[in-house]
Amino acid sequence: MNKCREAAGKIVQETQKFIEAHTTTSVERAVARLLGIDGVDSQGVPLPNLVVEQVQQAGLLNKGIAYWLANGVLALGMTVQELAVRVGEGQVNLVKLPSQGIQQIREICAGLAVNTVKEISRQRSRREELLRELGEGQQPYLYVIVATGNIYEDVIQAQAAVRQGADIIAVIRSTGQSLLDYVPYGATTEGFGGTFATRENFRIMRKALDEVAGEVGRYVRLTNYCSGLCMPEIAVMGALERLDVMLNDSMYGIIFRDINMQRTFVDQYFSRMINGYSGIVINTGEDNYLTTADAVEAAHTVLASQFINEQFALVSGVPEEQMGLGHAFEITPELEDGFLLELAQAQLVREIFPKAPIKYMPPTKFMTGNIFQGQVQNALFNVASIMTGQGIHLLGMLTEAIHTPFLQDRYLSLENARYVFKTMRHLGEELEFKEDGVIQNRAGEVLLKAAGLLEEIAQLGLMTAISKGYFGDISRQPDGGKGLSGVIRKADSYYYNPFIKLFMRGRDE
Amino acid sequence: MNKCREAAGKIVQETQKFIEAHTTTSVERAVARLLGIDGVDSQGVPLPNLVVEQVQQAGLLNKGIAYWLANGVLALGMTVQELAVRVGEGQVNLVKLPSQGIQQIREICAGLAVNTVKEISRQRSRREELLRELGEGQQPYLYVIVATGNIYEDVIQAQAAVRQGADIIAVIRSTGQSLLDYVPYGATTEGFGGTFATRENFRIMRKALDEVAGEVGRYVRLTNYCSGLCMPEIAVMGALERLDVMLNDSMYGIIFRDINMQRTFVDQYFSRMINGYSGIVINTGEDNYLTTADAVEAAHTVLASQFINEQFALVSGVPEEQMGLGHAFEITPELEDGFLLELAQAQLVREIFPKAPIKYMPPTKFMTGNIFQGQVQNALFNVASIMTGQGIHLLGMLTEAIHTPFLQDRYLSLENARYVFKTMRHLGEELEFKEDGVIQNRAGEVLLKAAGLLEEIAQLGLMTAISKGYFGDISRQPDGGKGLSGVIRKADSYYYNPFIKLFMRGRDE
Amino acid sequence: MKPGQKAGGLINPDQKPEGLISPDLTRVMPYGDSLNDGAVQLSFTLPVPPGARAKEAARQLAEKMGLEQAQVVHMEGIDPRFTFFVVYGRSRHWVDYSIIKAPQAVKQVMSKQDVDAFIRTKFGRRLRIVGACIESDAHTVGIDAILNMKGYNGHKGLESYHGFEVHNLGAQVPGAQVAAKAIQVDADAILISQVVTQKDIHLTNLTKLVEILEAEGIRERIVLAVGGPRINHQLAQELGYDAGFGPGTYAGDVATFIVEELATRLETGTEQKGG
Amino acid sequence: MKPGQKAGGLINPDQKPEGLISPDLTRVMPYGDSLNDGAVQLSFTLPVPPGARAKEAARQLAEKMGLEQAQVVHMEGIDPRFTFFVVYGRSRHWVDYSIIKAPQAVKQVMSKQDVDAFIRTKFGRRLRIVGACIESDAHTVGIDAILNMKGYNGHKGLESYHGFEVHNLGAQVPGAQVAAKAIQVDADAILISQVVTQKDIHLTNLTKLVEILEAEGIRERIVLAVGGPRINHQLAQELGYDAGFGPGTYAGDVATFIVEELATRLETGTEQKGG
Ligand code: B12
Ligand code: B12
Ligand SMILES: Cc1ncc(COP(=O)(O)O)c(C=O)c1O
Ligand SMILES: Cc1ncc(COP(=O)(O)O)c(C=O)c1O
Repeated sequence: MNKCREAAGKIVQETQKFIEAHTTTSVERAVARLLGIDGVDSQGVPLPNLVVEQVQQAGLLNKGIAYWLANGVLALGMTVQELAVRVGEGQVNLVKLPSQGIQQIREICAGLAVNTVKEISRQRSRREELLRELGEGQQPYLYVIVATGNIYEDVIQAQAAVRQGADIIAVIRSTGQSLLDYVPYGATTEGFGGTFATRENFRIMRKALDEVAGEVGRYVRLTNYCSGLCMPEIAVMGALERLDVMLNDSMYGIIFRDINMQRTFVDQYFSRMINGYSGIVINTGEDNYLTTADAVEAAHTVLASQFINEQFALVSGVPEEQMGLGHAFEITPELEDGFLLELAQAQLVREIFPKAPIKYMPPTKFMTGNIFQGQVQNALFNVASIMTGQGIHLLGMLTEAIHTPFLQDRYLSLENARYVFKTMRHLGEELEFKEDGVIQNRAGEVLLKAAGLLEEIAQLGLMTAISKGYFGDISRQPDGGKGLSGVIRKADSYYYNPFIKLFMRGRDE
Repeated sequence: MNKCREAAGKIVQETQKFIEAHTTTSVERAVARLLGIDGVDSQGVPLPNLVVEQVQQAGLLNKGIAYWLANGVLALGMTVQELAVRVGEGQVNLVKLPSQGIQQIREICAGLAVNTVKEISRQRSRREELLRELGEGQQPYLYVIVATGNIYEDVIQAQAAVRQGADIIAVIRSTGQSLLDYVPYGATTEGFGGTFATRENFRIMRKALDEVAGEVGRYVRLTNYCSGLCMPEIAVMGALERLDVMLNDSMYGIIFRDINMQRTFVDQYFSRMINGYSGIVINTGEDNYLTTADAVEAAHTVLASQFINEQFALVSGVPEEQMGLGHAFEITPELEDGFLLELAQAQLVREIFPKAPIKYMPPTKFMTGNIFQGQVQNALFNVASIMTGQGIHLLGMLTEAIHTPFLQDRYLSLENARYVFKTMRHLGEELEFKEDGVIQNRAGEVLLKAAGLLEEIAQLGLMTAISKGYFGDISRQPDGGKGLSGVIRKADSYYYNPFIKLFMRGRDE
Repeated sequence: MKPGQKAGGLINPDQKPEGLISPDLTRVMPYGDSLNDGAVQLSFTLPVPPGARAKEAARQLAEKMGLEQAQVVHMEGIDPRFTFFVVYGRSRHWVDYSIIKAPQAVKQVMSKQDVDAFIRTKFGRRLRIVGACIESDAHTVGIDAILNMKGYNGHKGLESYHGFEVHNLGAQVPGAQVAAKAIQVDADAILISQVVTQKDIHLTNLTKLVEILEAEGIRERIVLAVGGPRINHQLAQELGYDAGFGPGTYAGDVATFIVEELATRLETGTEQKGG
Repeated sequence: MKPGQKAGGLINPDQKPEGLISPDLTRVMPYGDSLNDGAVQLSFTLPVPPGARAKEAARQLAEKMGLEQAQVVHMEGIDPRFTFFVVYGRSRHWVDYSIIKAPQAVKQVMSKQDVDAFIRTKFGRRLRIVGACIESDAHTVGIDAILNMKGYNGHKGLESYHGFEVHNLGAQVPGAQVAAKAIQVDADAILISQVVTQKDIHLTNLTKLVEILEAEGIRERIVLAVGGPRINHQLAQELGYDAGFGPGTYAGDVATFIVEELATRLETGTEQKGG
């Protein structure tokens, strides 16, 4: 175990050197948002995109957008938002404005930044307050998704789920959003396989959940995706709209969305900093490996990735209590004693990351159109979860292989889990695994293999390892994938981002 | 444990005195069948009923029907069947025929009896042969019911179930048959909630199962009900038609069908003798207590009844390997940690009767019209069964609260169980219950209460205990209920039944 | 989607589209994840072997049932001659909920105290009840739940009421015996339970009882009610009963019905018994 | 039942009633536990609160769908405004199975060896395949199962065939890029996968691709096939594809289709490419 942590630490430190020397368009758009820019131009293009593009096109983003915005504010004597609107209208070119004193610029920035950071802290306190006031469900938390594509239908579905016992609601994103290099704007009603993540949608759902939370007397957490080409911006939106959980993985985008790895590593760092500071629990995406790889053979890659995600989280200020490391119940039903291996893995993860609210994903790839059997597969998943005391329990849907959940699917899944968790509440405490039995040996084997893998990766370096297909059997090149053009080498000490210090300090206090 | 067995032994010995001093109309009809009588008269009345009634009406059944039949055979020089047909036609009155020598009578009887007993032995050997040839499914055996009311549809349903993995097929009887004081005749197509148990139906299903057994390469067991007012007769039919399992309880009829207790005790003794000799596994009905009583409160009454059933079985020559003692998964889903109590009970029964092929019944009374949730309840039942290594596993149906099983219900249930059994095959071996934990303590408590109960009953006597409502909260009087008029005190040494010795000797060899 | 394109329709966030939450009650359709999407799940078995033709047969059947875009999401041969299907589709059908009537035996359930008080004042004597699970049916839990002291789910049974004298005859009671007992105790009401419904045996049994009571000339004199998991008020009335009670019934429901019905009869002069 | 009464019909045991096992294939009905009982299970949610009226609404809906004796066996309010139902009933509907046609892209699947041999003799060159999961869809497992060396369930993919040169473009590939690649490599066939179907996004994406290929003038030159869990041959043809493949497809199926289709075109003179 220690070997694993050490190797993962080494891997992350190496990568971190690269990360700290770079920024990206999306990091800078996030900064623009943090400084107060929101909204779209007459064409519907988000203002953060417009201001950052303007500077990038001039090749001057290496100083950081904060510098240029503050300079503009000083030069024109308007608010950041007004400034951005003007840029949108084509009336202002940020890099053409007269340069203001660097001291003044930093002051202005610091002032704006502190305001936003305070707002984020307020949201964090509000969450803590509501948790104190209303309380919360027992762990494992019951986590369900809504994915109608229409935020208003999502609200209906989410509130119903909460009344049925859900503790966490995740609004699934529309297909394709992760590859958009901007964040859509406003309330949306037409997504595919999910609903667009927009600030307005966050707000609508947050309000709806707070409402129903009051009704059921239990705080309800809201989840969205801090993932894709706009990771840091979504982190900002989540922080400001009091999301509680964010899908946020250090490598998912690279492997599963073919997003450039340099871009992802830089983006995830700043986004995690924001998540960490906002008290948002991140959910990592190791479960995704098992949707393509074999769960028995690839179990150790899940564990290895969890160790890497843990280290990346630690360096960006996310405490263990906010690390929802992911794994999944994905062993084929055809395997004799497959459940024993699932138990071994679940228990192992639980023990290695004792403080982390482990995110446990349900069976997906072996779900079929036989919804009746699907209920059984999900029941055993529920059994494994309660026996090993997982933190965040994603409910499997009987219709997994068919459609995104209907109202009744969610009700049936919640009823399934509620029953299993209740009737088996303390089963885990009653049972001991046989010394040297199948379960214990399997756990030992997986850990050993993970250690081996991590040491190899530490030797190679993470980027090389990924390019050699070490994760998910997929190989990605450092210069390949989407979004590379948004990666910019910082102009060393000239680069300015007032938030890094604020967020990282916040953690030390 | 020993206390329980001792007390139960005492209870049974006491009752056994009464039993051995009596016979019943149904015991005598069974003897008539064993001597070779079958068929119905022109009105559809079974010939065994006609001959026995004739003698009973004359008040002479206390010598045993064997005596009268052999006497008739000698007097008229015809076969027993011919004799019975004549009785049916009103041409012969058995008690009016000239008396033949007792020595001759016994010889004739012995000859006929040996023939039938040989036939029964042949069926037993045939079963053993087929089991050797074809093999059988792994325990817990998958047991499903067919209950269309139409034997030909039953065949279709049964064969499909076998192809889906069923090891045991039970043909459920029509409502009301248990209170018929005769056994219906011929192939039948119109039952309610089940199909009439007739010898022809037994034969049709036996043939169908042997057929499909050859196809799937696995012996398939056939079950019916040796219960109600015709217990011993059905035992005969089952022995001759190679049934493998019989629902057969020493007290079920008394408590749940309001059959007179004297009648039941005498009937069950002879029926078990036949079952024992035929190698038929009996299934007792303790699970039924829990359909009316609370499974948490009444757990010890189930255990107590199992001890009594065990002792009754032993005295009638049923070896432990043929004792399918019953219990059930019937704790309310609403109870926190209810599953732990279910496990405790299942494990307890398993340990107390180590050689018995314990019959484990699925949830029934807490099943609802929500078939999706029903799949989950059944899944947990399957989990409990495989974790504790039960012998005969009755599959729960998702439609339990709605209708007798459809073809697809059985398929879904079998798929459910097959998956759970496979993925958890050796889970039980991997786990140990915590010393002094909830599960162990619960088991201890139930055993202790059962011992107390059995000792009380031993003190009172079984008949008095039943009349005081000790079982299933239902009180029955020794002179109440159906069928008392069929109980006859034997004429001591004049009473003659050639089969008792044959069946009981068979066991000693 | 380019930045210029909007992600979905831009909607004024303060103006919640009302249609989403307030369906048109005159045209109620199934709901999956969007109002009026008509989402329905089906499962059934066809007596044909699995395969492309079987799947198409299942789809056509679903279409005949009025499903649009029917998707056979699962097909499994469960025997050489039978195939099981799971189908999802969008139902074309709707119901006018606004005009649906579902008459119940009782409008407002009285408390035990109120029933007892009502009996005292209106009748001045205990009402005599005969209850049974009739013919081949042995499921007594339901009728016991209504009659026995203990009751069900915390609702005490009629035996616990001062105002009732209860004769619970138990399981598998022949109709003739019910009639005889009713005559013997001069019953005010007969309560019947029927649970087994296979091949409509309950309809046969229930009809038979009414005929016996009529033949005995006591049908008009007594309040006759029936309950069970597949019974409802309408069905019971069609069978010639005064009331029917389904799942979730408690003693209070039937107690209220009995006293109200007897009171009405008393007022209209159809009740004839003394104390 | 008295002894004199027969228990059910007395039937000659040697004469198995044939109807029970041989359904009339021109009138196939669902089967529960008796031939032609029409047994069907339904579940759905209605946007009304639970209660007697809701139950009746559910029953009426089932009736409109053609269910007789529809029984609402489960009703649960899953929100103040929504109620979930499980219904069983007997469908009046039947299908004429004897005339059902379910055309498949391929009649007889060739073995890998046969396909390779066929390509060698008929075309004398390797056939060029471009494959992709298009537009917003990122589910590559299905297309990979068809294309990749490893294949699926023990059936090797097209890459493992000597006769194919495979270009697997992966996930979320814009239609224009597919067309460009097909032109670049002078593809013989394009294989598309579509898994996400919500709001019919797959139909939109698939139609768009055909339009692009037509605009580029290459539609006629190539064999165009699509697969996915909700795709079937008929749907694909309606969308302007040459073939469609659903769940359970292996590389062999599509390989057979491609070579047969190209051979036909060669014979009828519609194939124009060289080696
Ligand atoms: C317990 C039970 C038994 C027990 C009965 C014990 C007893 N003393 O009652 C035993 C084990 C003996 C039994 C046996 C059989 N059973 Co059974 N049994 C059940 C079971 C599991 C629960 C029924 C129950 O107790 N429900 C709880 C009560 C409280 O509910 P209820 O009856 O609906 O009553 C409520 C209302 O309906 C109403 N109500 C009911 N009656 C009345 C009357 C009045 C006047 C009023 C106002 C209200 C009212 O109020 C009650 C309280 O709210 C059901 C399955 C299930 N989960 O539903 C099968 C079930 C009812 N049994 C069934 C069958 C077929 C049988 C057998 C015939 C099987 C066989 N062939 O051996 C036998 C024979 C019994 C017989 N001769 O009738 C079938 C019926 C199928 C059908 N639809 O026709 C069922 C559905 C199981 C199945 N899927 O096969 N059974
Ligand atoms: C694995 C998986 C994923 C993986 C995909 C990894 C990968 N690299 O493919 C990950 C985790 C990334 C993922 C993500 C999402 N998924 Co997904 N996913 C699944 C899952 C669990 C299995 C799909 C699968 O791999 N099946 C196995 C393959 C072999 O089957 P197949 O695709 O049907 O292919 C066979 C045939 O159809 C045919 N075939 C397929 N294509 C082709 C092509 C040709 C030419 C031929 C001849 C044949 C052919 O042959 C194949 C072999 O027989 C399904 C649920 C399920 N159990 O089905 C959901 C599912 C498909 N996903 C779904 C959704 C909504 C998503 C998301 C959009 C959710 C979100 N908003 O975040 C995302 C985004 C993905 C995107 N942008 O498209 C939905 C789709 C709902 C719908 N009907 O519209 C499903 C059904 C889950 C659900 N119930 O919500 N998913
Ligand atoms: C970490 C992470 N991000 C994002 C997603 C969602 O995918 P997409 O990139 O399509 O939003 C997932 C999928 O579950 C995930 O695990
Ligand atoms: C021992 C026993 N006999 C008989 C039966 C069946 O009941 P009936 O008496 O209606 O045949 C049961 C019920 O499960 C039982 O357990």
